[in-house]
Amino acid sequence: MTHPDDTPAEIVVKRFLYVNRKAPHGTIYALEELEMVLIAAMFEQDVHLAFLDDGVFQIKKNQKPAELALKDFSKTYGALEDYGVEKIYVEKESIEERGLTPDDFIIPTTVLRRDDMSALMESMDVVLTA
Amino acid sequence: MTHPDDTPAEIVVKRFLYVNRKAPHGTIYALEELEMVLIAAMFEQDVHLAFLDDGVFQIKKNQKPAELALKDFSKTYGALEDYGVEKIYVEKESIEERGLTPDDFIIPTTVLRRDDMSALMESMDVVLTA
Amino acid sequence: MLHLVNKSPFERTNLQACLNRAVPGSAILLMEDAVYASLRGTSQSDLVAGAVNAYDFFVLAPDLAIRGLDASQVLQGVEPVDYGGFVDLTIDRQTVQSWL
Amino acid sequence: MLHLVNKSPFERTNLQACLNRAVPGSAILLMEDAVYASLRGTSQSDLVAGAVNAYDFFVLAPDLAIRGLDASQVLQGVEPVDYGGFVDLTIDRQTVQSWL
Amino acid sequence: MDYVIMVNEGPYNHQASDSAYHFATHALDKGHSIRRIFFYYDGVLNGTKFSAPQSDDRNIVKRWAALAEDHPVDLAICVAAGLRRGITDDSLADGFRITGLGEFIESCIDAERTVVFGD
Amino acid sequence: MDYVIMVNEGPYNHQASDSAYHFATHALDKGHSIRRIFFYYDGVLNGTKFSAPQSDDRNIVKRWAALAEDHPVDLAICVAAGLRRGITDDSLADGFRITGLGEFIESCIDAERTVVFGD
Repeated sequence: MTHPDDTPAEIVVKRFLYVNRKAPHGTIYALEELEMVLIAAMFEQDVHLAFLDDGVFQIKKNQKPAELALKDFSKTYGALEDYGVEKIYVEKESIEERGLTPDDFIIPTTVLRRDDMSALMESMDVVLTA
Repeated sequence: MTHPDDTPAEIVVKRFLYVNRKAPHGTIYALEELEMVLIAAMFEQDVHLAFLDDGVFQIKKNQKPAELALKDFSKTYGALEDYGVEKIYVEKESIEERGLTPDDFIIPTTVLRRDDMSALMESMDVVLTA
Repeated sequence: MLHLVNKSPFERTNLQACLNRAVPGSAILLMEDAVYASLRGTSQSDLVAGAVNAYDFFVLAPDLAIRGLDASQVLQGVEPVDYGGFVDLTIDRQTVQSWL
Repeated sequence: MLHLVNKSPFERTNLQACLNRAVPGSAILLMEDAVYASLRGTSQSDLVAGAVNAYDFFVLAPDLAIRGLDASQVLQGVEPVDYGGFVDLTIDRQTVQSWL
Repeated sequence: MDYVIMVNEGPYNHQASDSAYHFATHALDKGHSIRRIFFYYDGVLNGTKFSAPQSDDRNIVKRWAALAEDHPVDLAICVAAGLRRGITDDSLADGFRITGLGEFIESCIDAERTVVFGD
Repeated sequence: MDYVIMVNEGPYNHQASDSAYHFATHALDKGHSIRRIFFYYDGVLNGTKFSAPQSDDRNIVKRWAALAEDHPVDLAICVAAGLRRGITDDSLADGFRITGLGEFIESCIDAERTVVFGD
């Protein structure tokens, strides 16, 4: 007979990638994907966030959603670090195409060239997109 | 005092354009726009239908939506004539870009060059799009 | 005619579809995610920049603000309007066509 | 990796977004409105035709059929599969990424 | 000026319903009238009485109802689109009314301007 | 093989929910298991009990429920996304269950494959 304290269940740690490709506010996907990531952070998993294509607009500074009575969730990205989500990547080509630089973002990010973004995606166990 | 029979209420006849730009089946817009046009046909109005961009796929022959248990509405386009809707236009450039010809369509249509489609749109009183 | 365009030019072809058909002199209002098409210095700026002489371009200012953008970043020839200006455009230009 | 693409290449940039990142050798399944990208003789045919050597392309045959299309119209190098084949691809290729 | 407004998308999921609301309030503020706001396609979901958004968010359903209380605006949900999506008398929020597409076409004939908000 | 399936769009409006259904039935026919189908974003609308499509159309809500009756598949609706859109215990169709995102993440950890259907 096994002793539960001595033989803890094996913890599966998977590499999760949350892909953000859509602009905020025009649709709800950015907001609800962020809500999903905050929950996901509570599990002992290897969480990665990628912002590419129009998704890079999600973390643009100075968003003022209150001007149209919209929910202000852009500040919540700043809480990701407190939740232990620190692997946050933006794609260099996506931000350049949109005239942005990393200084435009409300959170610190790791800038990846497109090839490295490809490699990151390829290394994942679970990829969730909205 | 006026006699109703002698002075019928002035009937307003507006030029309505129903614009179909979306492919069928992937989303419901084509189906529900068609349902709207069938109702609109019952009013004494000047009804026009335009198929452009991916909307030209709506009237492609040989659709078999039953293969995925989807509602088969492509036959309903054939009923438009019975409802008195005869001003049906497709854009030449849109069908050429998609490798189609008027023979691919389940209903007779008037093929307009892009410039003429522009002029048609510009001449409308009400434009409804889905 | 007032044309309404509400999709990002990076993601969808709606703005190009509108430009392909809008008669010169028409008004085009960029709103919702289409405000990104009004920005200077992007890979899609030429879409609007190449058409400002043919059309009267407007951008919905509150839709810029909620996205962290402002009028100073907008291409020359694109006029920011608020919702009151949007309403006025529907009156001046008579028919409204939405490029959904 | 199995990449799922479900948007028309005439309307949205999803397929290009996928091609920009998919590692050579990946499988790409064209489904729903993305089956239009598998057709020969359209203005968007080059997207897939130019990539058939780098990727294993598949198209969901029932999604062709409901749209009035069939395998004879599909570009060389694109393999039609049914839903059973789709399921098998998710097993063979391990991780699935949807380009929504 | 007398308007009819068409809303083609559900609340929250797309900005279309917000844009239509802000357009409507500004038109009314300028002294214009809106004879009808017609909800079609997923737009019918604007009329569900069960929506309960988070406390720091706008309540889109109640906001429409309040607009129709303050102004003579008819909030009309398409019956056919609503049946598909579960918007029926059993789920309809106060302030909304279920009706047919014919009433929408009528209002396009009668109104001076038709404006469509969608995806 | 053991799957979790995510459905991000409402029924009828997008094909996503149909595609997910056909994928699920074919996976089950091949002897695979599906531990959970999680409905998020507008996907929660797949679980409304008030949907009443036309008689010549498929009934997407009932079709999901029948699938879960014939197989051990958990039809899970996200509580937060549901509240926004009016999918609550008062509108929930038989066969569905309301739960949190945590259970979805758990099933992604436990299942061998995760497949997302959306717009």
